[in-house]
Amino acid sequence: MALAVRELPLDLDAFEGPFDLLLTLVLREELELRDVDIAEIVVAFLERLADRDELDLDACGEFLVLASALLELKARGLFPDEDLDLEGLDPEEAAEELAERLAAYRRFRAAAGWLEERLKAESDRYFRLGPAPLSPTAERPLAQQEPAQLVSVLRALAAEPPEPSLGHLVLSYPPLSRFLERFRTLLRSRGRFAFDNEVDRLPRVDQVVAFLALLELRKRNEAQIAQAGPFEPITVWNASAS
Amino acid sequence: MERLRLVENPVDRLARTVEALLVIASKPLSIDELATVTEETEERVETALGLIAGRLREGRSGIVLEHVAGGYALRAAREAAEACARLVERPVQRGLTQAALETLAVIAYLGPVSRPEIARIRGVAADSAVAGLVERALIAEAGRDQEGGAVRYETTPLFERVFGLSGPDDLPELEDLGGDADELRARLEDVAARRGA
Amino acid sequence: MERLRLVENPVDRLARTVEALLVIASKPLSIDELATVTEETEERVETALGLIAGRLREGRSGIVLEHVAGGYALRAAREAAEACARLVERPVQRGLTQAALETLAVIAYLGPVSRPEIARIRGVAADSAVAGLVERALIAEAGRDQEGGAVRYETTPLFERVFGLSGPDDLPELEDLGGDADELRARLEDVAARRGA
Repeated sequence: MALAVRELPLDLDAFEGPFDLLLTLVLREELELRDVDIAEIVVAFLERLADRDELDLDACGEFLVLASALLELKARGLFPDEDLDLEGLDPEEAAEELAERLAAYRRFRAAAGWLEERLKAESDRYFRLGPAPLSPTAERPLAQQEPAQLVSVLRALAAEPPEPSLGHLVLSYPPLSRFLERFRTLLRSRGRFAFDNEVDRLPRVDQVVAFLALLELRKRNEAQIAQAGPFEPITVWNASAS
Repeated sequence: MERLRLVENPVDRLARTVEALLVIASKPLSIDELATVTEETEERVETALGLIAGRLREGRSGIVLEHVAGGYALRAAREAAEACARLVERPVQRGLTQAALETLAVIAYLGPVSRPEIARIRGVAADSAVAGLVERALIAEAGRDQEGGAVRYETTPLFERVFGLSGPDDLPELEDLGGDADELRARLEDVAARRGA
Repeated sequence: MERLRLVENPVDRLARTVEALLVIASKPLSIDELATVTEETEERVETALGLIAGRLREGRSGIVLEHVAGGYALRAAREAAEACARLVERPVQRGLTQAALETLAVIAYLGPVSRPEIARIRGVAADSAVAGLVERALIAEAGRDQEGGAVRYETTPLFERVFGLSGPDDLPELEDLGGDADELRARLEDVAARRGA
């Protein structure tokens, strides 16, 4: 079973209940975010994570999004004048967006629950996959094709992607695979790199995802990591080259 | 007896033909397809299917006719599930994670839909869940997004078959699920009451 | 009714189970296999098969039990042969899917290419598209990657015929996207990386 981040039970000074209820209360301004210690939530999540043998990447990703959204809201609440480089999204809009997303997500989670129930109820329905044993199979010939089709799909694949929309910036985060790929390429080409140099220009959320990618590479034994002490630069090198 | 044979109801013969088609088909056949292939009217095909449904049903036959994925197909009787499980594995259904089920739900309701859109709804990247569902053939590519160029996905007929849905309308209304606002309010009030106490 | 249920011939139930197994099997099942899967003796399985043979036979049913070299299987009745032929013989396919076309274009212009490379450029797993093109004989294996050891693919003479090309170098020019395959590859990979998920 995957970790259900939204149901993560919390026992904080200011709040007791599941994570998604905390978010709801915050968004309804019935709970002051400044009273909430987000570090406590992180600790609760990590404790839950530590009970498991494997790193649950989906759960980590989900938790990151929600925790960073909370951080964002909190930061805005504490420093209302600070320009966080996210023009066009005021705290209320961010909160509204988050609330809307939670509502939509809850509906789809319920739909997933419905599918799961359905699967259980239908688990005694067996049918054949693939062709019948004694049935004749016919090849399906392909009509003559235009070479121009190949050109047009390649052109589409080579087309510049659009500028990412800022509308969801506060809640979007890059896929882990992007950093996995990037770091693998660096390890292949250079054999060694300084983590801080690679991420210090990135937004905070990207930095966290990049760090998760690093841990994943370490876990898969693709990279070695060294750090002289807390907050010191992190050096990464190719595990097979050492 | 001989007399009866001679005046055999012609629908009987059509029913046998339809049975034959169903036993060699590798996917559910629609009434339209059955009518085309048998060169009969859809009405007569429906009558024939009714006849077959009476013969090939749970408790009477080990082969059961079912209406699924917009068509008709044969499957094993439920009472034989244990023996069937010993004969074949069910990789399609086994080990569908919560992430996979949520992704599948988003695609079933909103498809064709791209990975970034799924990620926006679920709040997490959907890459591995999507890849797993493609591998299980429960979803398939359905062209690319006009704007972003991202590949879009939709559910396959196999999805409906595995979940025993006769068609897309067999899914419950999304609005009826979750009961968001009310449920949230109820939970809030509940917590407030307990905290107040 | 209840009474009848209680005294049901147990071979009837076994016969239904065997029917169920036959309808989901993708190859003929031997008596040995059937006995193992049903946890019954071979003798009783043979009795059940006799019962089924009486029910599922030419003239009486469109589904017919057949004894072949490898064991027992279900087939279509002979009287339905024409309809079955119409079902199986499919019309010429007009075009390829988007996934197949993109995969084919990447292989044609950059080939030989490995699946991971195609996946990187397309932004989605290429496994099923590649498998489909291999099955259609439009692409074929062409050795392995020097680094990762992944199988690489190239287009076939059939591909050239289908696309009306006189040879591998007869592809339409794509100079504006890069002078040679390496440049084109670099550009495609760069765009794919920035397109993200």
